[in-house]
Amino acid sequence: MNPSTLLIPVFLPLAAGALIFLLAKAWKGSGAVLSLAATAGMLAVSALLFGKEGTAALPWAGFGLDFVCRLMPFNGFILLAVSFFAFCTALYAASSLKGKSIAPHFFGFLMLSAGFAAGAVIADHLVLLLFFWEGLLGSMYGLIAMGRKDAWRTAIKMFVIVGVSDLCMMAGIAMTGHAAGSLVMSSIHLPVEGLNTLAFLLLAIGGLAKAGSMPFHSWIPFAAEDAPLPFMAFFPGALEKLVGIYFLARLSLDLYGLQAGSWVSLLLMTVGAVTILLAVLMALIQKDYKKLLSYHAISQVGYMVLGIGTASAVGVIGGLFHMLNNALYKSGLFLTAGMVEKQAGTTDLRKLGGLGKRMPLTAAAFVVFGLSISGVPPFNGFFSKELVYDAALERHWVFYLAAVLGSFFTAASFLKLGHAAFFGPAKPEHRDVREAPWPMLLPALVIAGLCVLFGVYNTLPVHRFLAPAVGEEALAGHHVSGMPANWMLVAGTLIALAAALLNHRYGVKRSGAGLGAADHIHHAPGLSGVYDRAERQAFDPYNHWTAFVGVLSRILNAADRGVNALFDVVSVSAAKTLSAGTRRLQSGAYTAYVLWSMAGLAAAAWWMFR
Amino acid sequence: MTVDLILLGLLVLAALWAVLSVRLMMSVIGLAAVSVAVSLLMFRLDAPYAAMFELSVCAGLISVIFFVAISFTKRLTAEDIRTHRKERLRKTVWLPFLLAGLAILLVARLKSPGFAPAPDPGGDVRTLLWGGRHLDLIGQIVTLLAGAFGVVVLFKEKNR
Amino acid sequence: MQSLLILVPLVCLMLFNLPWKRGVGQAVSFGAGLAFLAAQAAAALWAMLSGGEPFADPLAGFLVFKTSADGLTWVMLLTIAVVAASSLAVSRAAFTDEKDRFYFANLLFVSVIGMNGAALSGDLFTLYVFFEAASVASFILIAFRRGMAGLEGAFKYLVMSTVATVLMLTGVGFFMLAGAGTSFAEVRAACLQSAHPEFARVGGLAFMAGLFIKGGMVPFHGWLPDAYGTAPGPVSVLLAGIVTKATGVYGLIRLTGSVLPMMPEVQTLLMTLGIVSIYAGALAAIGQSDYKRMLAYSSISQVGYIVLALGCRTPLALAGAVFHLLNHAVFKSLLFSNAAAVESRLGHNDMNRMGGLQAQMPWSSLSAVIGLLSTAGIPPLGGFWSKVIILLALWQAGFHAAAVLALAASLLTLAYFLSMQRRVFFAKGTETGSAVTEAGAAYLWPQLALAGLTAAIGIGFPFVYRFLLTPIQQLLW
Amino acid sequence: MNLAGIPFFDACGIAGALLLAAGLYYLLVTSNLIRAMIALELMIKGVTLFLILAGRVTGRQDLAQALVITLIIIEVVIMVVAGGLVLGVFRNTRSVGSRQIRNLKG
Repeated sequence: MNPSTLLIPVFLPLAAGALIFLLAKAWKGSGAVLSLAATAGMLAVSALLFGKEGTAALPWAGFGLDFVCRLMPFNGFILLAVSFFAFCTALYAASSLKGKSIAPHFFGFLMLSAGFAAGAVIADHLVLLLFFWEGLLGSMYGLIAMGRKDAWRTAIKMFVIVGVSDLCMMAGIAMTGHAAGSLVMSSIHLPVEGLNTLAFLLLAIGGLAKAGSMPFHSWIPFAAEDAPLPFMAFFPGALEKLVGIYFLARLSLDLYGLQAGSWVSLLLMTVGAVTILLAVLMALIQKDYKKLLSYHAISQVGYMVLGIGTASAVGVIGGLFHMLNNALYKSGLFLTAGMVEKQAGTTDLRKLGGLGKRMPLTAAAFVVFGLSISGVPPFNGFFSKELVYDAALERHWVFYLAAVLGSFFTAASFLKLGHAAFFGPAKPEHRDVREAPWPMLLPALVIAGLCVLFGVYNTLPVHRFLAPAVGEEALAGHHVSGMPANWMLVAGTLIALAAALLNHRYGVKRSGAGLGAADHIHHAPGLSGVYDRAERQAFDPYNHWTAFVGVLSRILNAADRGVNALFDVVSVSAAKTLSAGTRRLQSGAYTAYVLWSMAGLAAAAWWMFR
Repeated sequence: MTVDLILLGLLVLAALWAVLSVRLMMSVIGLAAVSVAVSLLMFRLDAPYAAMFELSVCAGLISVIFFVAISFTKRLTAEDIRTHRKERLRKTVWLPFLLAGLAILLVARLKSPGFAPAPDPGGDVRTLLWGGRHLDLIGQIVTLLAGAFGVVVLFKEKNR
Repeated sequence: MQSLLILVPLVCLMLFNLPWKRGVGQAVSFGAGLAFLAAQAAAALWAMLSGGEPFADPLAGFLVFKTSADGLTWVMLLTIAVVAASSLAVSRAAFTDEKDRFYFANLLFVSVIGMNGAALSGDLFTLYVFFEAASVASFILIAFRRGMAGLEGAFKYLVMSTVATVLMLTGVGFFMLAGAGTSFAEVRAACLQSAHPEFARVGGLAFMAGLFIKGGMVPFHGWLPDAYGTAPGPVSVLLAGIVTKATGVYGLIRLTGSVLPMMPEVQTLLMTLGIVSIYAGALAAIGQSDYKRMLAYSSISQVGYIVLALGCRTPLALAGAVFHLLNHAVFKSLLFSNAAAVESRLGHNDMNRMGGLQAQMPWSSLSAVIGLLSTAGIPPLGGFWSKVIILLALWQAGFHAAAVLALAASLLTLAYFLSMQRRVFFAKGTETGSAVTEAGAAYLWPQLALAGLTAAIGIGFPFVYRFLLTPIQQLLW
Repeated sequence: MNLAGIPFFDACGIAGALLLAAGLYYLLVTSNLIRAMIALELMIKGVTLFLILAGRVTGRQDLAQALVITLIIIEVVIMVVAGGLVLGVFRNTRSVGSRQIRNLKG
């Protein structure tokens, strides 16, 4: 392999993006065509590169900042996945955004995002990584902001949250570079101890925020309403998780050696467990298709963080496998949401119902995805979750319990969602609803097929993609594919699933409709108040922070006004006086200029020969 | 030696003549006298070629340039004489002489080297100028060309 | 090849002035001028990238040219070619009379020969000779229109420049007394080992003082605003962009970088002058109401950075100084082209009578913004990198106070430029909604090309660093 | 080669310095542009003498003469150009006073 081939997946989409922006006016369809071509090329090259290793370096900013990219087993399959989802997004957007005015810019930013994401995955220099990281932030801002009318608010929210975390990451990079004496990632291997712990945590914040874990999640549900659908389908579900979790895993396995049982590991696991539970509880009560999915997009990160946080080979593989699976079924789920929105005109669950008969293929795909995300055997979600359970139980039963509870609520919420949208009595206004068009349906079906494939034949992804990434020796003979060896785990899962089913039946019977299946939890004594406040975003750290900043800025503003007056009066008048003084010296007579020069010469002579 | 003494005295006198004379024409003649004195001093300092150039070009050509310039502005002479009479004793009079004094003191303080007359010069100016300093010659040619353009551009009547 | 850079334009110059038919000489001079400058830029780039000249000197056996070229020379030659080409392009529109254009092209050639010769010479006296060629051409060019303002600027420049040459020649005389000839190598040797080291010091000071005047350092700068401000548009592009840099500042870089030995007094002197120039220039610029005069003061301020870096005297600082010279040439000729465009449309330079040109002259406004951002050192434009290198070098060498002062002056730079942009283009003013039109292509193309260049230098900084600045760092001895 | 106790070469140097000083003085006091040109000439004369002297005492007459010849040529060109400028001022204002060129300030 020619090492510079490695740069193609980065520069091809970036070039396509630049071209799209240039051509947007002249050639309306350029976006879709160029994006498809570029992502197809990217996919082909990534597939060719898969399994290979190599380094490509370009001279860059000088001062030792080189453009170093490195392909290794760890990021090869992530690059492949990024390319695959970029391709799917382009394919899907080509159909769903056809003729819309935002299309050219969407494709432009999409290509930039794809390039930046690919760059972030293969970068082998922390500063380069940061460069792509920030680039991705910028292009995501563009993608969100072009949505609905008020989408810029969400975009700013995202920008602030992720941007602040990127600042943390920047500090982390500086500290890491100082500790390791190098910024080249493949030469950094540090233990998590002393000050390094802080650096590790700062870097981890960058990864967690990109992946959308709590407490950096709060923009995602709003994006679900505001951002264009193809963005929602692939970014929070797939691309961002791929990049963020990849970095987190790389960080804790490769850059730093995270010790199992250390407090940092426990912290990560706690973040994971809390994310799983809180987000899924919020998902349970949502009355909107897309918003419900968006909370799941947060909740599922919890499993990945939990898996990686265990710092055991099984857990990390479980986390990464779950990331892959989640990318598949979560984007699939958003695709079904998109199809429902397009065909039925709304995603409000209160207005939906009985679509299963009108859109049987969509419904079938939804069922597959629902089963996958709930972790029903033999779908893919089951296997990755089992690995995470296994690793979590090895650390402490609390984490296992949280994960299983999460599983229970996930299943419950999807039962509710499916029941409300696709089953039950059909609404009269949906009489003319048809099955979604093929270009939209096809990606969903392909992804559904992959879900089944990765479930039934889970040895394929685990042995082909994940084991080489972690390294065979780290596994030390662990059995990581197929049905779990520990039947207790399977039993636990099955009990949780059965409980979810029973709970659903109870809820339906109690409220009389699929939509109300979770009402008894929603309005349970003690919980309902909490839920109300959560709905009012009382727990959103972003809101607290902005409120705090608001107060702070008001105080500073008051102080500033005084200082400002000082500056306005003193500095401006000082500058004016000085300026007038220097100008007065310029009297217009050349004799004066000669005199000045001679005086300068005399002073210089005195200085040199004093 | 007497000749040198006379020459130096002549030089200083001519300079004073150029600076202090109230008539512009006399100033120019003083300048020409300075040139002649410098030229003769150059002969005494074993620099005959430079001396010849100085004599022909500076004492000759440049004086002509000044005469031409003065003839253009002839009718201003009376006014100029009046002002120059006043100006000769401006407040800044001391400054150049202070600087000159400083320079002389400086050179003296740098322990006057008491140069002995150097041995007979090894090289010939013609060999050096035509053999070693081609680049200077090119520079001269270019400067002369620039001067020619200057004449063309600046001496033209302004077209209104 | 080096001698051709002097001889080819000289021969061209003579050919132009053969008795051609009316109009032919003018067309030929313009075309040949651009062609030669393009060739010069290409040769300089070639030399930088490959580390050697494109071809050997065909006249090597015929003429005894003691030319010498190193990394600094190539940067200068490239800069000269870029700025002179822009000036030539602007002149096509700025001078309406055919004969004026012809004489302008000729004098520009004289000036280019002068600057090329200076860049290629390895001898202090030859340096002086070529400086004079370029300066004489500038005197004539400033007074080109024979208006009172131009004559005033030109005469002041002439007086100060002559005082400067007297100082420089005094310096040469003292170097000779110290036992040296006039070539760089001999002077360097004499500075290090001489029976009379004091003479070498006096000579160094006198020569430097001459260069201070030519380069326009405060307080030696009196002539500069008048000369820049009154010259016709294309002439101020040439003058501000390169002539005073190739004469004064280049000489200083040579002298302090590779001729004079390390002297702490000289270092302090240069740094003091640098800081004083930066601040005095910027402060004077703030109070200006004449567009070109403000740019002239800004030039003083920017040259201050170069001299400040020279005073630091580390390899990195030297590279920063040369790089800033290049950048300054690019963005200052951009801004002066802009001023020429505005002047050509409004007929005056008074910023108080401008305002609101944004709508009528959007491209000029854009190029002015790029120029001023680059001057103020905003990334990713070229000016940012050179300032960063200078500040970095100062900091590394331990001159923390100087670095902080230089950085703080960027605020002043931004202040006067933003006020300029507001008064000329953005704010509502006399010209809001007037019938003024965008400047013609001959004004716009050089501006946009220079804007592109300063952006390209900034973005392609790694390559610039590698091919342009690394060789220069080795020049310091 | 003594001159009333002062070595001849030193005396020549002092004479050169005096010429420089006289030129500078004249340049500073006069308000006539033609006189300013004469002042510049005087300064250049001083430095010419100094260069020849420096060549003489170090035995490099050839070099000094080569320099001075070039210098003289350039001096003429400068004076011609200066004359052209003064002529321009005269044509514009009917005067050659330096007050005419004090309009650019600040």
